[in-house]
Amino acid sequence: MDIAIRIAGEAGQGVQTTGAALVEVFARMGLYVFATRSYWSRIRGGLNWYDVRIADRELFSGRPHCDLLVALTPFALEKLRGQSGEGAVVLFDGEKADDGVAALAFTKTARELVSSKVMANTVAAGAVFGVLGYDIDALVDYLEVAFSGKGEETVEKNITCARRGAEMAREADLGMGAVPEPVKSPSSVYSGSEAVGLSAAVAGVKAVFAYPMTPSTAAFTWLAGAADKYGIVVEQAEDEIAAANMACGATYAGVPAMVTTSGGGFALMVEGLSLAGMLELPLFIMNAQRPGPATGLPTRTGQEDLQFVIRAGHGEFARAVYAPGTVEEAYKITRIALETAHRYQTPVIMLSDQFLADMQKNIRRLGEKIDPIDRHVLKSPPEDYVRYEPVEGGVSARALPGSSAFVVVDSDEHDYAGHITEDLDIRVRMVDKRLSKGAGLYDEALAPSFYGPKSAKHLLVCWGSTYGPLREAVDITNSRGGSTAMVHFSQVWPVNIEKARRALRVRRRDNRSSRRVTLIEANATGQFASLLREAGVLSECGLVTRFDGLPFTGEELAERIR
Amino acid sequence: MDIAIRIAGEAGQGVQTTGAALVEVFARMGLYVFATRSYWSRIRGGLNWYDVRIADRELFSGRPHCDLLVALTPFALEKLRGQSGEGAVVLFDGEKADDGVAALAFTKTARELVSSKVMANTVAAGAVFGVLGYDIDALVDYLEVAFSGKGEETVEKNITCARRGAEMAREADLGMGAVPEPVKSPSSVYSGSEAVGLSAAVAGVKAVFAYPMTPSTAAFTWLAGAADKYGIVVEQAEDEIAAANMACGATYAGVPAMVTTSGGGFALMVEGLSLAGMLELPLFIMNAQRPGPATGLPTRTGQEDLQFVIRAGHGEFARAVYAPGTVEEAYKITRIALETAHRYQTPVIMLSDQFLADMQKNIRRLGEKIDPIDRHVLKSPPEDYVRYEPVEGGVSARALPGSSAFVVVDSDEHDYAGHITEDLDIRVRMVDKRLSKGAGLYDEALAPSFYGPKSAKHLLVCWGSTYGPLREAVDITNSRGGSTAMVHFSQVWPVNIEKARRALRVRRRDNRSSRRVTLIEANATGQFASLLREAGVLSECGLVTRFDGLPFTGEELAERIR
Amino acid sequence: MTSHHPSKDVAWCPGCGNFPILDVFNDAVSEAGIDRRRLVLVSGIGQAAKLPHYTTGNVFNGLHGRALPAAVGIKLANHSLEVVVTSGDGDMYGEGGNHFLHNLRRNVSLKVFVHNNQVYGLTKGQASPTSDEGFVTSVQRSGVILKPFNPLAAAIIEGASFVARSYAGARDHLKEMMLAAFENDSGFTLLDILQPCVSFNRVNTFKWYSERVRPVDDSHDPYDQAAALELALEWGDRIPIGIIYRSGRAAYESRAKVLSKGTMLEQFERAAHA
Amino acid sequence: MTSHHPSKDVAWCPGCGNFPILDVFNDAVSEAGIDRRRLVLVSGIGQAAKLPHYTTGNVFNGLHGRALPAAVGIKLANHSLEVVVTSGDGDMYGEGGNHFLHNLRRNVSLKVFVHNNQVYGLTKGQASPTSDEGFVTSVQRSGVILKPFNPLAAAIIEGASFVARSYAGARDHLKEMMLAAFENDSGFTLLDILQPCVSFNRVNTFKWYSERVRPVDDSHDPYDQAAALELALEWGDRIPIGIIYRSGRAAYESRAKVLSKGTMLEQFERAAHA
Ligand SMILES: Cc1ncc(C[n+]2csc(CCOP(=O)(O)OP(=O)(O)O)c2C)c(N)n1
Ligand SMILES: Cc1ncc(C[n+]2csc(CCOP(=O)(O)OP(=O)(O)O)c2C)c(N)n1
Ligand code: SF4
Ligand code: SF4
Ligand SMILES: [Mg+2]
Ligand SMILES: [Mg+2]
Repeated sequence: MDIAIRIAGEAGQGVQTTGAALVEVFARMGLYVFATRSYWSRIRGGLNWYDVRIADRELFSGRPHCDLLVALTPFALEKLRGQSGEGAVVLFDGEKADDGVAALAFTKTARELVSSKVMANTVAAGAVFGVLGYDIDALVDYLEVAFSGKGEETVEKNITCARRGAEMAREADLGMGAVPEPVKSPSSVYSGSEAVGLSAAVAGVKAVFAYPMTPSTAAFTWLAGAADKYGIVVEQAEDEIAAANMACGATYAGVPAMVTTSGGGFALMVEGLSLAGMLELPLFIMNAQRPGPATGLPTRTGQEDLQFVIRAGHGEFARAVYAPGTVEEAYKITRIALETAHRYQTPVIMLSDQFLADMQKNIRRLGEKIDPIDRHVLKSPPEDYVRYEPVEGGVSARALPGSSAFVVVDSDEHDYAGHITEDLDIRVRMVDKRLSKGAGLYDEALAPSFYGPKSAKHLLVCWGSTYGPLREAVDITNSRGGSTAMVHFSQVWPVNIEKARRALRVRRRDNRSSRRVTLIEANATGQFASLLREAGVLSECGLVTRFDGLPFTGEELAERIR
Repeated sequence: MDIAIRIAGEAGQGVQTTGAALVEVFARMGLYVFATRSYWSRIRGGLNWYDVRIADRELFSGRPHCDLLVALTPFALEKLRGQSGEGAVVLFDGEKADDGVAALAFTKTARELVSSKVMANTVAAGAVFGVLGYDIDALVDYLEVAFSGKGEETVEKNITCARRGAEMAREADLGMGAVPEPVKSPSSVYSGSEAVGLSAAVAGVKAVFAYPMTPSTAAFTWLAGAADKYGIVVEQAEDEIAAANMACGATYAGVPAMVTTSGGGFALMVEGLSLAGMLELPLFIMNAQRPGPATGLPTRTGQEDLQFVIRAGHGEFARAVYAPGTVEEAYKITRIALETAHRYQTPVIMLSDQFLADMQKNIRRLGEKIDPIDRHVLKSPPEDYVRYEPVEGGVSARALPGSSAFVVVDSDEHDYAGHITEDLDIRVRMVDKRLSKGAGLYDEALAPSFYGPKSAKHLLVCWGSTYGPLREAVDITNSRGGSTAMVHFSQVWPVNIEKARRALRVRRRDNRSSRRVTLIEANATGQFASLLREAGVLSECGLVTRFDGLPFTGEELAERIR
Repeated sequence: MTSHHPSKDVAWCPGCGNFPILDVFNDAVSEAGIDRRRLVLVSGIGQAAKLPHYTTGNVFNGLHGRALPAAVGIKLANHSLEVVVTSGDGDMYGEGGNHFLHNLRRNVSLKVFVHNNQVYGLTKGQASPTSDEGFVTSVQRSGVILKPFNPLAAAIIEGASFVARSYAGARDHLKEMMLAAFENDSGFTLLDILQPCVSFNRVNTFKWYSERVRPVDDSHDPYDQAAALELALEWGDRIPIGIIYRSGRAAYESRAKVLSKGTMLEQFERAAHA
Repeated sequence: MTSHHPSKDVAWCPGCGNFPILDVFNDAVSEAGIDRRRLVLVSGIGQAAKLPHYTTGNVFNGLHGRALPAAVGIKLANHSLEVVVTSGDGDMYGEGGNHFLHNLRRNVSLKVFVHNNQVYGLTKGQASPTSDEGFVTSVQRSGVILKPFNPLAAAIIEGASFVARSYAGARDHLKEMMLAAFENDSGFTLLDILQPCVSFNRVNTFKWYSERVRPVDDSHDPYDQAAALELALEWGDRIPIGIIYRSGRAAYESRAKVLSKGTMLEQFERAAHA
């Protein structure tokens, strides 16, 4: 049993406030919540919506059609009514409307009731409760906490509005039939961005450099807010080139550092990435993808930068690329990424996207206590320390400047001590050293995860944020008599051939799977499919893509993978 | 019959002058010449050398060991003596030397003879003639022309020095046995960089933007020198980002434009590349590769940027990537690259490298008459012109600003008219439009070339500047009873599967070749091998790599590919 | 003048300082008699950078921070075009800072209109290079501690041909400045326009600017560099608006030999039809 | 002081102005009593940028143009280190121009020594941002037509803490300036050093500079911005050397709240051992 609610209106109109409030309240009530946001690249006007889906079991995806649409503008009504499900309840903030639409005049009501236009949002939230038939007290409790800082009067006014909203819905006889029963769902709501920020702070990231860019800004902003609590220097760089090089400097000096950006900003960091490869610095970059090329669709989602980030940078060096699939994984992988960067002294990229960055879900509470990663640095380096001692596995002992050793790093080809060299024998040894890290990274590459019946005839393969929608699609198809399972990669580089083949049931003989295999990607060219082919994992597969900027949903995928 | 001469000394000592003079003189004499340069990243000191190889048949590569070493410093002697061939003649600019080395004191001689240190170079050149036993008059003729601008006296002094050098060699009884007989070789000497510059000028490139970076600077400098003659605006940009965006602006306004850079500079152009993809501009970038990562080895060669340039840029868009193999091809492909960029309105990259940029060869005279490419622009666009009309094949009619049409281009996702849009249906159509160019590019992709016996048992595959060394290696191995042939790709993206399979004798059934296949690449990871695997062309092959920064040579390869 | 598919949907917030700038721009273009077909509007990314979509002309809406190099490329390819750059303070002085700096020196005849709202509008309110010290944002939680960038002073020092400031709330003044900018064809023409952002800058509001802007004295000689610098360095209770500086330097186009034989576009076409 | 593997092979041309700078640098570091183990030399790419390899200290030799952001990252991670940036005019003012501009504003305590030879040395003689007008090179065939970049004036305007100029041919003066720079711990400390390039700059030679440099008057008050600007704008027959400007602004490190609890490195280590 689940219900999808869509709050839609203009930017700056309160869609955000209303949606966020509902998410919190539902989670506190014990419902499972999954929310996504859809917005235009503008500050006022346009068409934004907040999808809040609730259920009595865990959710992993949005739904294409909603059961309850709250349209705050005529434009929202016009555009989204057609995308509401069969028999959906449609509320409109106005005084009259077509058949099948309930005109509830939230704004007018709020103005009349408490002389405030803003509190129309609370009326709307109340109406949602009315339609769903949930006890309004849950909302009232929430409003008391949420507005406690604004004074008694504001709290009271909001409560009045909420109750009135619920009444309006009941009066208009808009009650829905079945709604999910509250259960004992986890009560902590996180967005993907919050999970990333929190994980970085807990892992001991002490320096964050970024230039604002949607959809990466949310994680950056979260970290700015946490700077005092966790002790983090958060500096807005003059451009992305600076951000990457500042982070290189900070990691050289010994603190875990992080850079947040999106595709276009990442493009500007590519030279810095290559620098980190040469200097062997644990640079950590989060690229929250959005559709390109160029400026593209700044507020939309996509998985178009996979091949780019894997090859980005001139010259050859080892790297790892991760792509977490869920909010929990965003937390987990952020730490793993930082650890890998430090264990191998090499750059690591984490691919997020607008979908993951903005998705919200209630999950078990994430650790907030600082628990720094191991930087693998020498405590008392010897006097004759050299930075690039060639060792088995390629990872030399790392000392920090300011200690008993001199630490010399150079973007030119260098000798063991880090000094510039033109000796071509040393060159060869240094290339070997740097690239030999690839073997360790390869061995340790995360195995893809498997979901669904082991015996399924059709394997669906995805990476990154597509996890949730695909997982729901697997359940849907199987419930309809299908035989599907999924394989998800939360690390996309290096691809460990053995682990991948095992998960994909690929025969070594001819690189074909014993099952039908379909790749699911939010890009137009099937980049991960190419990668599997290149890695020698899988020679052939089907492909389902989406590249309009919206995330996949379980239902849509279930239709498309029949 | 061929002879390899190596002039070696410090930077700034005249290695360059002497080498260049010898190349010219030998070519005029009717010998086939192939010259390469090896130098450190510094202005004075270090160890530079100029390899001049001469023969009575066409040459394609240098040789690892020389037959005649001219060492201008003790350091050059020490480092390079061991790399001289068995029985090589070794001249040293000094008054005494070990056994087997002829101390000829060029500098002292020049100082005594004409009170000039600089003319030691001419003494050395004369000595080379003496050793080889060629008539000194050829050199004298050349000196008359070369120094005619500097006055009678300078000419005379140089001639005196040349004659004395030759005498010194004869007196020391240093004559070599057999030397190549002059034949009717072509007399025009070009470097790879000159060929690129000339081709661009002839093709009608009217704007060149660059930031200096070895080894791309030679082409940029050549174009600066040709600016007045051909009518080209050549502007040094404040950085590479500017260069790429300036070129985007210039192409938008209607003139073919070009950007020259090397890997690190290319890294900074990546966002601009994505812009050209989105705006559908015929941006043309030459990336003259050098070893990385980061600053790496600025004056050395390598093929490490292949995968990078193919995937560079966030988002997805069509592109072509070329990699000429010889000086002639550098000329030919520069034009093809510009034409492709204009025919498909999409960015095109040409991969060169230090080896190709600096290699010199005498070939038939290249066309110098301006012969502009077709830009495929509308002469009189209709009033209601829109820039991005979706058409079969994806290439919309192109108008220029300042004409009867308004030309609107936007880095955001845009509608047909070029205006920013948030309409996701249009988004999908625009992605399809942009990517559908890929089909045309794929069909037109240059077929790889084949050299050697059709029935050869061992196929050697290479791309870009490795052409020459590999071609010589094929001849050498076959002359030793081997059975080898080579396949060379001068276009590396897109890879046309059918054309590639045909050349590589690959069976569709299992993507294996009916021959043994070995890839030859100047990188450590076998990037082109990965690409062929990804493209689905070839599933398995051997790999021979070199990544010390020096170019392959035919002899070395012949040893390694047995 | 019929409009050529200008975007009907203007993405600015109601009350935004960009609206009067757009209005005045349209007026000024008409009044200056500029042929819209020879007009190229070049912008980067940001709220200000959307302006080209809301008027009529050729449009090159490029990358964030990269309007200037694109504009230079256009002008060098065809210097008969009127090339106007419309940009924000983040776009021009932040991400695009290096291009700003060096194009002052290059002195190509571009009309550069910077909508300076002292904030990053489109990305929701982070500090921009021109944000005042102490300005609090979601990133600069304890307020900006960097000294605000002074674009006018930089332009005066580094060689711009024409340096002026105006204000979105002073329409007549703004038009006068735009007309003067259109008239200046001897190089880099900077017009920094104070532009209230009603959504994210609650400090530098219409009221705040209106109380402070003061037209420069008629007696001011824009060719006097020292006097110009003094004006440019003024910021606070008094903010001078007007033509601050003129260098009298010759434009790049008139000094680059190859451009004396016609535009590069003409030179290409001559060669193609020869 | 034993040297820690400094590159034995110095890649500069005989007679290059970089040699005296290196000598004086070594003297000044000793005289200032700087602990070399706490010294971090940060550079980009270019001839000047090779200096760190020829002396003793920690070295971060990064990308062309990107010395400053790396140095800022280092200083913010561990502000107890003495971070010295050694760079060329192309590196710092050209490719690195945007970082220069904004780090003046950021005012982190870095010692920034720019070897200004008015040319790109390492890439063989193209014009740099500070090349004089008319300077002929293999690329600028008819001579430079861009106005030379004025780093001192930019630094004064945009908020640097300390702005000075010296000359490789005036060793005593240079040492005095370096010592003054080492002493300044209140923000961005710029020392622009005129450095003859004997290989590629045949105009601005030792002779040329020696005839022109003039120490600023003792009466000059570096806190007087207008006077400082006037000096900074002087270039030609007289080139002032000396401490041109001091802003008296507080350094970034002293204003960023989070750094008041110790260096970030200490804060990390405290957390790790808690
Ligand atoms: C390379 C890159 N980095 C970041 C962004 C995100 N971005 C878009 S507009 C903008 C700032 C806009 O500020 P400003 O130029 O002042 O314009 P305003 O919106 O205030 O008019 C940023 C950071 C981007 N599009 N590209
Ligand atoms: C991204 C990038 N672009 C270009 C280069 C090539 N390059 C190296 S040093 C240099 C200029 C050096 O000039 P300057 O900084 O003045 O130093 P100098 O050699 O004169 O001391 C250039 C262009 C590079 N290494 N990286
Ligand atoms: S965010 Fe500010 S600058 Fe942008 S449109 Fe709104 S008011 Fe104008
Ligand atoms: S090229 Fe110039 S700056 Fe570089 S080392 Fe030689 S003289 Fe010095
Ligand atoms: Mg702004
Ligand atoms: Mg220099």
